[in-house]
Amino acid sequence: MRPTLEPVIHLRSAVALIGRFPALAGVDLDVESGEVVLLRGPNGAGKTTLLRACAGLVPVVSGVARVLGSDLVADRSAVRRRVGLLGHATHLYDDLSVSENVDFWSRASGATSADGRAALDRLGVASRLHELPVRSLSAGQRRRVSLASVLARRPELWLLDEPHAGLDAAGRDVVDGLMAEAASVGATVLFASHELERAESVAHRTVVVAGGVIQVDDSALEHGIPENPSRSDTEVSDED
Amino acid sequence: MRTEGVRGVVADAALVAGKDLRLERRSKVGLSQVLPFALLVILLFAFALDPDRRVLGAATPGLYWMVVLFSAVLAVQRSFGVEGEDDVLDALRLSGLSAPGIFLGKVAALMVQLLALEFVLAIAVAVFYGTEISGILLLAGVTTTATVGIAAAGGTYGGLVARIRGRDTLLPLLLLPLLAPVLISATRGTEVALGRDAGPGWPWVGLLGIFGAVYLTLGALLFRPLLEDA
Amino acid sequence: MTTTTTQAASDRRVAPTSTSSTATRVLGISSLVGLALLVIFGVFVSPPDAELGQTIRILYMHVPTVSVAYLAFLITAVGSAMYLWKRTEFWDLLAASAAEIGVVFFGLTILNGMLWGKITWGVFWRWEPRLTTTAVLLLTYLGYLAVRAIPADPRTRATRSAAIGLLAVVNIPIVHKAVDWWRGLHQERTIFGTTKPEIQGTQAFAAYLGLAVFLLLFAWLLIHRFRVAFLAERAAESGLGAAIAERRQEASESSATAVSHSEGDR
Amino acid sequence: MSTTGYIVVAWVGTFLAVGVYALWVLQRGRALSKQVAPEQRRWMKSTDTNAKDASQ
Repeated sequence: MRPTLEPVIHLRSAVALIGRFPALAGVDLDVESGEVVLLRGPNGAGKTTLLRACAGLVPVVSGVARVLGSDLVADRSAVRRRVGLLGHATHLYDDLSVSENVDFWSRASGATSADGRAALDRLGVASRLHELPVRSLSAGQRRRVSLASVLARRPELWLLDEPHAGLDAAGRDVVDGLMAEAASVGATVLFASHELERAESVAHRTVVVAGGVIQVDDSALEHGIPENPSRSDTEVSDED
Repeated sequence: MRTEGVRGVVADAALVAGKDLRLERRSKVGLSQVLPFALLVILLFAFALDPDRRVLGAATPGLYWMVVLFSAVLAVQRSFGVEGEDDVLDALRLSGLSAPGIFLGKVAALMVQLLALEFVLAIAVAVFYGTEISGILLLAGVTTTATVGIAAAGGTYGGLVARIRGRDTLLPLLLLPLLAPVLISATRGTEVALGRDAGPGWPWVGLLGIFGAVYLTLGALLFRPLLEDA
Repeated sequence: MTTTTTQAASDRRVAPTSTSSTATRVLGISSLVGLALLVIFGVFVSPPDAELGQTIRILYMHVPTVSVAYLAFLITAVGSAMYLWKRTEFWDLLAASAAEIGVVFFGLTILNGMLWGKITWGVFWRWEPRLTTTAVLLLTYLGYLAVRAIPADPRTRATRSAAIGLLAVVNIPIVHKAVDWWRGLHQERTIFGTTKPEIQGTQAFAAYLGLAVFLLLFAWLLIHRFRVAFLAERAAESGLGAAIAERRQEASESSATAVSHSEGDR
Repeated sequence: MSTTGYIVVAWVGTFLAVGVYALWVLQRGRALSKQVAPEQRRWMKSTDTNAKDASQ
């Protein structure tokens, strides 16, 4: 069913520096294909850096770091096309219109303008907004447009940094739906969030990050989240 | 899914150039800020140098190209300032666009804007400084090759300083000394074209061409590490 | 000056407390001896030149400084290219060390050129090809040092510097050609034009001695400057181990808050 | 200022500048040596550190 049994994300004592500060101070993490994993932890714990490192944007200076089968320490740009990152910033050109932005980012990643348009509709961005310059949009709308650009590239690995932030209730439902849908088609989701009750309902597994290391990985211990049919909550089982 | 190799780079460049030019059409920074700035400096030179006597006329080619260089610095700052905001640089690194493609796209967009500015400026200089334009072919040769060099060197340094906080003041310090030979060659070439200097004009175009070719190639090669780590 | 014990270089040597070593001491002493010889020959022993008169003595300063500067920038270019290829710290530090020394010697080249100009033309500055070229190139490399001074992590700073190192060196022949055509057409006595091949005897000795001594001096400076750059990296980096430990410590402190599911960690 | 005057300025200026620069380099070296752990002070001994940097 899945080509390789190798986990989508495989980190062993990974260290990543922001300038000279060890934002990641030895991270051990495995994420299987099709999993939706929640990253929890205080501000400055290293969640954002962990997501950016998995996207190959931050060099991992020591330890093992393999994402989607390619070694990040050796060449961290190979993985980028197969990854979708939503950061705090929305990566949009203020003076261009919504459709022009999504169209540019879709075609830049090899998708078509139609994919972009479909992604915008999926994110519930009203078509009357499509021709407005992005700078006239509200923060929530901007995040939806940014998410649409990520959706349009159909990434194999979704890396979302607080996807719910700034969205209204409807928007958050759309995001939850997106994550579940991505997992169902075999993509993998790693997202950081502080909306705990909502996030834990979607996530198959929760990982607590603190001080640049993984402090609690509940796949290793019992956790009260509802039994997820496709995934047993025992030790990190290697049979699937 | 994505075309690789040279066709991929050209396709990427076209996409990026299209985006940049659409950005310019939308924001009109070039039209509403850079061009008026250029015309303003042309006037200031006239105030500084007494317009009646020969001095202004003799210095026209040099003044013209000085204004082009300053305007180019503003155009490069605008072109890469746009990429610096909202972490767009990260999205560029994550996109499938090849670094040389992005570079050549930025340079192409810069060239289009610079050529337009140079054309309007030439008319302004003809009107304000009363210079009669002659040697059109040589003039076109000088202007085109000079613009290639300015845009290529500008694009390279634009990418280099994109993430640096003090980039607006750093860019002129890095770019203008590098463009010294362009200023010399373009000015001398223009003087020959306007019939003010008997010497040969085309060797200057040759030197400008070499400068342009060197910095287009070097910029394309350097843009990947610059986008990655600069 | 240094407390390094000078017995055979066994590995139990006391850790050096400065950037000097036996090698640099040999180089340093021979440079000093050479410089002394240069003063004797260049200023006193060698006769004034038939055509240039006394100004040939400035030439003994000008030629070595400009040669060292260009050699330094060549090393910077090679270091930059190698860094972009190999991505190892060695090449980056070598390029940066050579660039700083190059700028110092370029400055001296301009000083000597201006003094020579004052004697020959009566003015400190003339748009003479060599002087003009040197000034333009000096500005380009000041840009290199300016970017190098911007605080950034080593990899970013090295990549930016490497790019400028290459962009600047490629410009050297172009600037030379442009300035030559621009100012070199009407033949005026340029400082380079005066290195007449037929100087011989003590003059030739002084000229070549000057070059050799300055190259020795350059090697000595480069080794020391490289070690300074290397030490600076180690000093900045020495905190990494401690920083990681401290970072992990931060984790255990906050473990209490994580387990208690406190909502207040926004 | 006579010709010899300028020549003296050239020589003294060049030697002085190189001397001051050399002393500045040595001084920086001595100051930095104090901040770095003894075993890390020399390039030869720490070739492994630059192997670590050999990543892409």
